[in-house]
Amino acid sequence: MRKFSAFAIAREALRGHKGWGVQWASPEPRSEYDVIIIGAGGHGLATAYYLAKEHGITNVAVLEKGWLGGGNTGRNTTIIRSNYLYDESAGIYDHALKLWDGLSQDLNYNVMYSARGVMMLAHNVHDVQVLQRHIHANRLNGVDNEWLTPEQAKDYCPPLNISGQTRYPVIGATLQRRGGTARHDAVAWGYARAASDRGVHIIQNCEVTGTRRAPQGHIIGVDTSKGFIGAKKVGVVAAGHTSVLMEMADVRMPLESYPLQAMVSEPVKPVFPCVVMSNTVHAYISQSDKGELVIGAGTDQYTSYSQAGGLHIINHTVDAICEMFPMFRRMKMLRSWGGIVDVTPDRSPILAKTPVQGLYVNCGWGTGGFKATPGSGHVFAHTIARDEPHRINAPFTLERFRTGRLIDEAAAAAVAH
Amino acid sequence: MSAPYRIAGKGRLTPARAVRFTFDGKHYAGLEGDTLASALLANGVHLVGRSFKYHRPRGFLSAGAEEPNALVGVHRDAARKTPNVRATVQELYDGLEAVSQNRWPSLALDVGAINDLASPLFSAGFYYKTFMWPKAAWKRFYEPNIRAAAGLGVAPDQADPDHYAARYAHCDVLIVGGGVAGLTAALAAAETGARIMLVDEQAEPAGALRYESGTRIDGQDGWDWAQAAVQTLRGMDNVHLLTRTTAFGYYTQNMVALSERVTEHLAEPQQDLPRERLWQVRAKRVILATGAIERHMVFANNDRPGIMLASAGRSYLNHHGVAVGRRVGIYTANDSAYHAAVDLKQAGVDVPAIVDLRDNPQGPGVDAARALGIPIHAGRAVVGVAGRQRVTAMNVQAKGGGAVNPIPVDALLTSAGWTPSVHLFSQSRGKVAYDDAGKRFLPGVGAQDCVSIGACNGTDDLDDLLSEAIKAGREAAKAAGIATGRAGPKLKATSSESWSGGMIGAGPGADADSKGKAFVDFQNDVTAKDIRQAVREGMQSIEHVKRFTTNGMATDQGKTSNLHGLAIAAEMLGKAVPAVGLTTFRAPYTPVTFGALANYSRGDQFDPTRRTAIHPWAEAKGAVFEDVGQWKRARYFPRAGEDMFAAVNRECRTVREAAGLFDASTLGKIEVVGPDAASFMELLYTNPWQKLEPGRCRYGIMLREDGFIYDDGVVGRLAPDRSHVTTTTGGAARVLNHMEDYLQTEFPHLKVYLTSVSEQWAVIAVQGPKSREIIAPLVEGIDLSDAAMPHMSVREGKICGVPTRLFRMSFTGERGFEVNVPADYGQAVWEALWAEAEKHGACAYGTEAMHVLRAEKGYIIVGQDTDGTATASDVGLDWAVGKKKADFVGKRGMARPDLVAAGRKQLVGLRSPDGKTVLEEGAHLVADPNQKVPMTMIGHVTSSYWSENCGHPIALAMVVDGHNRMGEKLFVPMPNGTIEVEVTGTVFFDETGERLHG
Amino acid sequence: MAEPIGTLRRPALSDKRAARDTVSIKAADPCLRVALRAPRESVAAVSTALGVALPSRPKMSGSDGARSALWLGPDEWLVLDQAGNEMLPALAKVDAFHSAVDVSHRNVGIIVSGRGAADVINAGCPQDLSLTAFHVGACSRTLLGKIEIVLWRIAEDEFRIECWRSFADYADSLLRVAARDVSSS
Amino acid sequence: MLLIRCPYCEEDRPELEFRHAGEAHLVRPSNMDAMSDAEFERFLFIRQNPKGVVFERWRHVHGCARFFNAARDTITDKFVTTYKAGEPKPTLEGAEE
Repeated sequence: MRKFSAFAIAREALRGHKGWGVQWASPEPRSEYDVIIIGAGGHGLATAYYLAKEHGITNVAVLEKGWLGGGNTGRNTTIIRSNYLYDESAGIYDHALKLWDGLSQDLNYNVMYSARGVMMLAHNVHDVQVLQRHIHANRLNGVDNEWLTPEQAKDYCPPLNISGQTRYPVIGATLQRRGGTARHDAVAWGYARAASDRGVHIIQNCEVTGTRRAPQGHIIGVDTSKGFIGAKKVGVVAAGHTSVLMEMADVRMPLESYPLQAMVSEPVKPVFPCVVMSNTVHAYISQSDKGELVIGAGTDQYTSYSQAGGLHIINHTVDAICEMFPMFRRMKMLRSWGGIVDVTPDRSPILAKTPVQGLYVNCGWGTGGFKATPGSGHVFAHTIARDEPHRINAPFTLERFRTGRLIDEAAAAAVAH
Repeated sequence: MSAPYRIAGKGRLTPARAVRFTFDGKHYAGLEGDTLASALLANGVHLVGRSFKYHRPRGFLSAGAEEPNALVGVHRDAARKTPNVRATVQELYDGLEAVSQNRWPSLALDVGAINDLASPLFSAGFYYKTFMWPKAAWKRFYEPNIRAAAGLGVAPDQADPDHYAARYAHCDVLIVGGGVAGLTAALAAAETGARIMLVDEQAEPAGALRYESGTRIDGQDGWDWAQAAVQTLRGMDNVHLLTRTTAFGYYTQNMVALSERVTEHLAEPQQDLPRERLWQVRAKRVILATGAIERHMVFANNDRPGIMLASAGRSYLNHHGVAVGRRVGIYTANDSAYHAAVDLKQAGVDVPAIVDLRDNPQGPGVDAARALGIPIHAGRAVVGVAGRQRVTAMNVQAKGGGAVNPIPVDALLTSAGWTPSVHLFSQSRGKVAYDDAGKRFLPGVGAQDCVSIGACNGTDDLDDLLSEAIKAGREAAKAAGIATGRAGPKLKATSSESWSGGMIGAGPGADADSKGKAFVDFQNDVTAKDIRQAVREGMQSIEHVKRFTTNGMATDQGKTSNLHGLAIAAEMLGKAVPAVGLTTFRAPYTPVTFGALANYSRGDQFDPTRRTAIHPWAEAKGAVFEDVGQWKRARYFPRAGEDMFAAVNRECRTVREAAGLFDASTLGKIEVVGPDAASFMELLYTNPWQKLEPGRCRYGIMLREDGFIYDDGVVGRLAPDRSHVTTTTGGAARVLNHMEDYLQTEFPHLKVYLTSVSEQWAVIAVQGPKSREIIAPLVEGIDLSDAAMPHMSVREGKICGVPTRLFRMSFTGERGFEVNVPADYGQAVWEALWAEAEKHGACAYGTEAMHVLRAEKGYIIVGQDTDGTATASDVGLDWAVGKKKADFVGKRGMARPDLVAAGRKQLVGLRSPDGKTVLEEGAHLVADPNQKVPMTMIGHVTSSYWSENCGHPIALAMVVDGHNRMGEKLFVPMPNGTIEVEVTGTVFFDETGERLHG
Repeated sequence: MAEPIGTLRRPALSDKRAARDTVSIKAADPCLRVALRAPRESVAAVSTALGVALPSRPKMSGSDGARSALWLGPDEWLVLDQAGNEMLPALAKVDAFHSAVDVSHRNVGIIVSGRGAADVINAGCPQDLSLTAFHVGACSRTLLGKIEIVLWRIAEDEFRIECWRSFADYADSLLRVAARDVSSS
Repeated sequence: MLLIRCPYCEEDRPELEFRHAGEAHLVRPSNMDAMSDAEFERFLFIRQNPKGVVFERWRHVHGCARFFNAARDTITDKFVTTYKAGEPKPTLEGAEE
């Protein structure tokens, strides 16, 4: 792999950038691999990378039915934070956050992790109670998160309307300074390049159509649009399509797949310095390095694999943005799109072994999986390599839906009373 | 101020109607009907912007919505500044103020243009490869500088004072595009009587007839015919014609979203007019007549100001009467550009050469050009240009190479061919198919009830197009269920225009070995070289190429660039164009203003503000309100000099010493009626209900099927077949939905109906030792004695002469009543009760005192002390669970292993041994305060207050195994010290409960 | 229900009126309302007691004098009496299973009339309000912006909107803002 | 925004009037106490989530307020059919049982 650096760019500039090799190889599949990862999104590619890097398992294929990074990795609003309430969630998201810091150097690929701070707004007494509970828990868990008055919030994010004249005035906010954003495509490409460099095969346009198991029950490989490919272990990291893939192995999942939309505005000069989220009015906004306001919407109400949602969802998101940032009314929506998010009953992910020996699943990240990418790949690689979960993902089992030991962050945010 | 490039007698604008405007502070004159672009061109101004990455000088490429270059800021006043406005679309109005963007200090002298010199370093995706060392510099240095250099216009910095509107509409046939195809289809569909909507993005629909010359329809000049057709359609009751309106999104089941620009063209808009209007149209059938967009030729430095699309040059000439130059070259790969040459020549503009990539061009356009003596350089290419801020010459070379011959020009019109606008068709999830001969994607298999006609369907011949449009109009009406009786309109047309042919990809001189910058995507500065580099780096999917180079991701969304980019990538990959695939067309077609998307939803209309019947009284008394969901609730009633703490303490004290009035109207109320009402309640609540006597009340707990607490409330049994159920304020809607769900789908055999009466009744809680004395004088027909009306009973009677459902119940631990009266009487009854209350020294109290008073008694608030993960047992409400009942919702769920396991969090009380420290709600508890972070947390504070009545702070907390920790010391580590607390029971006041009854 | 202390009544929208050339918006007078539920077997008996035949087809209303029954669902009607004649006593005598609940104060009525009436309502109501789809006499529970309403077409150019009491301010202000747009265009 | 035919209102209505209510034909057992934890998990949480035709519940919450069932293709979001609560699951080609 050619090292990326300013020097390399300067050298290449002299020959018209014709000397860059491919960032990742596109090989034909072997007949068998030690591990097959289904899904070349950020989580899947990261899993492959850490399998190779941390566990020395390089006979790995990542199978992708479309193009790598083309699912939710390339469709999300790239919010990164770890200020979750429960120990289990804070554990995995903060593990990821620590890996984000330094990921560019680790991968030799600038993923543009930008710790510009994530602010979450409180609009009523109940919000304050919920967010304060997070701050206290975060502090004792060693996760940074601080309380801001409306004035402090406005100092940190000048476009914020704290006038008190809005329907739901801002009465406070939390700020996680280590939170921020990253460049989503670069994350997929960086992991792909680094994994490929370590010998991992990334096989695009290769759709998995079935799984095969030995008479004893353990997994022996997958049928694909490029034929049967053998594998000792298979990890499913397919987000919205997880139910469909697991069904092939006769494992029914506690998952439903919903459309989730996002949008960007036309690019403008720097105006929005951080990430702002409001769960009460449903608004999630930041500004990309390119200058676009990046805005996340809510899910549609019905399950779907269409990667499309209703305009009314966009309208509702934009009205909330305009209410908090009334100067943005004259801005324009440039592009909107949809992804498919897989949601578990407790809205927390599943990273676990399955009832089928040799089959592992990493799914259920719902609307917030991007932020976990490095941490998720790291501990999932451990789970596959060792056939047992890492301490950090041990609570994120499939069995919890049977025992009731849920990790329900959303329920903990409760509802207005 | 004469406009030097305006040609007298040419175009359709009226010379008498002059309009003044400024660009970058300089004053100009234009004509009514001009766009900002045509007016600037009339004044000889081509340089209007700077590109995104290299800050290269840019002029106008087009005359329409596909414009990638000419983006400006338009300022009406300090608060009405709009960035990134396409000058080619912005209609001129008197006093318009426009400024150029992305340049410093000025448009002509832009320091950022240094990027252009350093451009070899800024290759596609360069930023992924560098800025990684030293690590800290990304945040502090690299990223801020990248961000400052990026972006185009400047976002407004003041709240937008304009307003926006919206409308839902339905029609039989929606026709998108008012060119010859759309107008014809509309005429054909309209005469059937079907409900028609026709939308066009221009002020005057005409489509290509706007710039064509020589086309005659129905014996009229094309433009005149279009305007007559518009008049005809406007005169029909069943036709709704929307101009200045863009169909920007095609959503599922034929919902098409339109944005109508209402005032952007007006100098002084009338105040009532919205700036823009969002239309959400549900059409039975959709006809797409969206036309085609011309592509530019890809050659070195093809971005210089003065280089434009041929159709744009024609549009400015034939419609606006503006010559884009005095000496205009043509570079083409198809026939249509010849007509531009002919029109210019006939208008007296020098056309020194037509350079045609084809070896042997033929056709009426070619003949006409030849007849006018315009030199045609066939089989040759423009491989470069001279001039920086304006093109000064085009460099012509034979296709195979050889000598480069510069031909001086001051403008250059190019045409690589026409790209059908399949955006909306593709958004509708229709599949496009590649037409290899025409080098274009055309609508293939549709997914919705729509049809494409005209240029967007690849129908180039005018006669074919007319019959296609007539057929589509009639068939759409028929498919929408309208009888189509007569034969339909007959139209005859003549035209010499030709739209077919052309090329995609890089032209000669922009091939893989070339050095110059041949732009594919102007705004994002994507060159042919960048696309090739992306492929070399392994980007095989067109989506990867797009994202790596940002081709097609600028504000024009690749309208002119996508096909070129695709062709170059395909060539590099050695694949056929359709095998590489097309990037997804995403809504919106052109950018849509946030204000229009949000439309009415702002201020009062952002979300309903719900106020109780008693709200005006509380407001008059100076109450401080809080938002609880959509409701405004009085939080406390400060008297002069009181802060919240003092007011709440006084209210709490007064309620226990005398009494207090509390507005509880926001509680949800559901009337459950029918012979099976009690059986239904048995299934929906944990408690037993069958034996509850009419006239008595019971506190009920509702679980979800998973066994966790969902809601709670007091239920009064009014009669054997009628119960009055109360819910939490926030739970009102979802509890009714939950109950309806079970009733309709799981227990439909039960004879019971549910009706929301939340807003039928205003509810006044009168709580405290004097409560009975306060209500007694006003109540008729109810014996209020303890014997006749004990705690937890309900009676119907009258108060102040109006009907009441009077509950004896308490959320304070005091003797208490809740007076329900029909809502319109709420304020009057409250005022009457207030008059009585004052006699007894009682007060009005708000939600904050209510919270303290109930916490003193250990009563939980669902949603505060519980959080969706608590069972009845966790919060000490085992007693309310009917364990002998065969079934109720949540019974099986709460028996799951983890819900009955040891070590669950349980509700306890906490006391601060110092008697002073009020804990913070949400603070977490640990057993060992000396452990290191991350600490093992065993619980958190759910409610915490200063209790004036107890004389010390009180708190409720969920603590692991809390019920077995009574008397234990626990610790609350805070940023500035650890607080020691003692675990207690949850009842802090009147533990025996005698005040309830006394 | 007679008005024992009519002077004590404070309707939610008592003083709100707005008129423009194309549309007028005003609060309806208070009236009596019953939320009526009945299975098919009980409809005849309930209709007899009310003196109005409960319509059995979707979106239909039926009236007799000042009393009207609006179909809301297959076993649900909103019954209005605009003359103040009590309905509950008569319904109480019906043995057949049904539920009649007084919601006179729960709802607020708003009358929108004029040739722009349908357009004003379509600013927030996503239903097709053309005369073919929503004929005179048609009624439906639906939405107006962010709230639920019952919409009833009284005449070609006149609608009655019923919403819950605390939503009346929202409905009224949205209709006025929309009327500003409809009248100006 | 979907357009949904309400089987009670016998008319296509905008999605805004409806609320999605999850997978259809999940029968709440009458003897829940007898269910094993695994059976209860299956009832409460395990969902088909098919890519293709899904049988699902909707409530016309801002219309006639009835719950009803629908078969919808989750790839195109097109409704195959809608039918009243309590009516049997229709047999459709390509739909999972």
